[in-house]
Amino acid sequence: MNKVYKSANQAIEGVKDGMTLMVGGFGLCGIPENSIKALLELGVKGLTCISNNAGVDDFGLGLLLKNRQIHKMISSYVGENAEFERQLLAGELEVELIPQGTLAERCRAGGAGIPAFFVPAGFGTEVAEGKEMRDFNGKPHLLEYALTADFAFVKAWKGDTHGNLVFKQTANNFNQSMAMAGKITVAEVEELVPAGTLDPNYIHVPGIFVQRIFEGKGYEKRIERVTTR
Amino acid sequence: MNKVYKSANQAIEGVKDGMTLMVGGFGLCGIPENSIKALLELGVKGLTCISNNAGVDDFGLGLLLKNRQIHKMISSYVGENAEFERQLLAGELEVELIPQGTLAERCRAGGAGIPAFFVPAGFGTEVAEGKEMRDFNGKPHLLEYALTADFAFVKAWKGDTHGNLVFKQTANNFNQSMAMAGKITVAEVEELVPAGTLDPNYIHVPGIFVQRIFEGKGYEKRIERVTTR
Amino acid sequence: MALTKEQIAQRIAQELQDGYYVNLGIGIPTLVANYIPEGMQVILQSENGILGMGQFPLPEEVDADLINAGKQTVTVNAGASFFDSSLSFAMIRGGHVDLTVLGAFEVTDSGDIASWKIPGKMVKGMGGAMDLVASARNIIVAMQHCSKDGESKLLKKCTLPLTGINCVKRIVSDLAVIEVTDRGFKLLERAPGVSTESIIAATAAPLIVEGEIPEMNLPVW
Amino acid sequence: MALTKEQIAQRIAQELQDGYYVNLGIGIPTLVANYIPEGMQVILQSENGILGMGQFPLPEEVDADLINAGKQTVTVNAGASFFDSSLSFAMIRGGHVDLTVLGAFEVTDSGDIASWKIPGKMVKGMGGAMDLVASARNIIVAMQHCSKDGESKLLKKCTLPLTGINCVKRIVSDLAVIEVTDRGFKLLERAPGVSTESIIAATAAPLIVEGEIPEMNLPVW
Repeated sequence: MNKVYKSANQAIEGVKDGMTLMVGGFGLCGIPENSIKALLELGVKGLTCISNNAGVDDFGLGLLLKNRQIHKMISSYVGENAEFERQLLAGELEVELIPQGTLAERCRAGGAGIPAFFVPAGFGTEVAEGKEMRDFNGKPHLLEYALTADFAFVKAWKGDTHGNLVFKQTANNFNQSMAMAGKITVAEVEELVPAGTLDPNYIHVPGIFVQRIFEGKGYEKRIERVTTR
Repeated sequence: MNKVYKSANQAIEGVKDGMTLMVGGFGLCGIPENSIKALLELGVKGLTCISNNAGVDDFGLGLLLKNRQIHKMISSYVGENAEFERQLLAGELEVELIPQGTLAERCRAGGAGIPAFFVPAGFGTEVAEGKEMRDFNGKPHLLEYALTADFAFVKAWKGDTHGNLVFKQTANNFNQSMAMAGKITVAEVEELVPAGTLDPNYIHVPGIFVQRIFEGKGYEKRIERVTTR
Repeated sequence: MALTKEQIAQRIAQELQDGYYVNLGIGIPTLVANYIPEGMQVILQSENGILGMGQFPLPEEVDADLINAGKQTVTVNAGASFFDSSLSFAMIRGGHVDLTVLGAFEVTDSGDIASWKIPGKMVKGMGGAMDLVASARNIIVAMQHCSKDGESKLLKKCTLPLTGINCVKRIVSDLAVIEVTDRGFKLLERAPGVSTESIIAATAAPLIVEGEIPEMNLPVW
Repeated sequence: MALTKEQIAQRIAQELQDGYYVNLGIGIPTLVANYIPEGMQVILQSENGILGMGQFPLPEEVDADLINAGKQTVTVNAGASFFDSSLSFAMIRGGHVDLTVLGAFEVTDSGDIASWKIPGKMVKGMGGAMDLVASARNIIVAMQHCSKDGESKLLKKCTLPLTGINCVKRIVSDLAVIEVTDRGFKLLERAPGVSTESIIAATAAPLIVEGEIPEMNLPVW
């Protein structure tokens, strides 16, 4: 068993035009910086990206947007990225906006073999259009379907050679549920350690969900809104 | 805010005849020993207990079964408890048997505000009787409903005064998903520590799900099948 | 006089209770954290994965891996926990959060809210707002009563795409505290010095006014 | 000669591949862990919440908080992880487990399996078996070909309550290795010294026999 890859370029091997990718992170926090840059270099086009946001104009998924590699975004939030909003309003980019919790749960469901489930979010709004509705306990709910991806790109703080992942603080966000939902899940980590180093009681993503892992380099970890007291 | 109770007897206050209780644990591993004993002393009857197993004849939930406090069990596995099997076969106890993964997910769903979801487990078996069926990706699935409880009794290794819980090894099992699903969740812990002691990155059950917590006493931690090499 | 943003936040803080788990949206709602009454323990949830969010960091404490749902750097208090997005929204959807405070473009007298999109002009996305409004046990909207052009934002029917329906329980604006009842908007309190008549005039939907309407009780500052 | 339980486990171990995640049921399947080929890394999942299950503990290592799905005390290997039941079955239901090995009372030539209940006599409960058989990518049943009374357990139709349908891919019994094909049972291998005729006789459902059937290749021991 060898899940360890030497570089992002090797780890993303197999990504092709038109594929569906999940990309972890919330804003610029916990995004797979190395994998995104490798995708930029690879130049694959026509991608459908499932990611809560699309980075900012010049960082994160914003780089792929700018380079017109993305055909469709499935996200919950556009704000903070002027290019994203511009492409959306100009109709140059297909965008499916999904409530944030529904998005996270649809990813988890994709990994957990649950093809569909009911949630209340979005009832009565345009999100409900065309969706099956049903009342539970007198409250209307929408049927939402699982999401999966050809590749899921996630970023963790530490990972081991078995693919076990540990996140730091709020850098987990969507990485955990997306790691579960990739047909091939590629994890990049700040520190790659030998199996047996991480405490088995505190693994956020067990290795069974991770097919490839590599130690990333040169993390910028940009902050969108430095706020101090 | 005070979630800390001094004893099991105080922490179970409000449990009444005919209520539905969730009880964590797998076999005798990770069961809320103190709460079960307090329920035995309280003598409440006609309970519906949602628990993967029912302990053994003379320990765990088996104590409440023997004392005829349980009207109905919702479980996945009866084995290892002769009294459970006897009451079931004699028709003295109402029993709903549910696939283990469906049981865990129904508890999580109860806590997560997901009223129903589709799973493949049980299709074509007596578990499917009377259930709604639907094909996804050419495969038949059953619609399963969320479970909640008036009280959920769980047991953790460590807990803090905010109700944050940490489990040890396989003593987690059903405790995590059941903690999410109780209207009132009572957690007993081997060690109760001040808020701020546990690492916030490695909390298994965030305190928002726990209404009452106490430090248990005299844990027996019986082992059903001591097996050595 | 119309309230400042800080005063709106201050008034909303009066709705807090000890032991509450609270989710504060971006903008005015975030300011509510500054006015939690002394000695009261309120635990803030941030939907990107924090329970027990604290104040903003000192410059030397800033950490890229520790941000709130508004993408601002934050800190956490003792007893905090971090978790992934699916568990975060399990808390929200499961009704474990006691109070949600969020902003809005428009609110109706049946509790509908619009807050995420202005067709053709601006799309922010709903983020977690649709999940929050669909499931929160108690929802307070913090908003300006009228737009910059003087148009009322408290309507009979939203003109903008909805975030949720029949969900808003209470509105704290710069002019008033208004409850959303089965019969529509009901005026509870006036901003100090603001007349009932001017609130009625600034509210496009009918406003139930019963008896003498007290002024908000805001500490002098 | 019919295989011993250990030999059945040994034969099943030949189906393992490097890097496989495997769930082993109670009974004979548990024994498969003893025959993982040297140098091959196979990671065992136990549905009560372990990935990377190791061997049974030394007497001084026994820990009540560390058991397997059969409630036996166990240990874990380097790289293991512990998790709750909902995540454990997310792995199983989501098809992340490469191979599931379990026991059965009865199996049919369309891949149905009965394993959890004998009406009026015995109810063990399905535990995780229904979840496993409904979702596993590859399912091997380890069983005795016939009951103690000599009745075949490989049937056209189960007489006992089902655990799942159309799911079993392969059977390794004390007499034979049989594949469940679209056309029914197909004999792949014979236990050493057991004739094709006696296997046909011990199989209540039709058995496809094509060409010469080789004996299982079991190491002498």
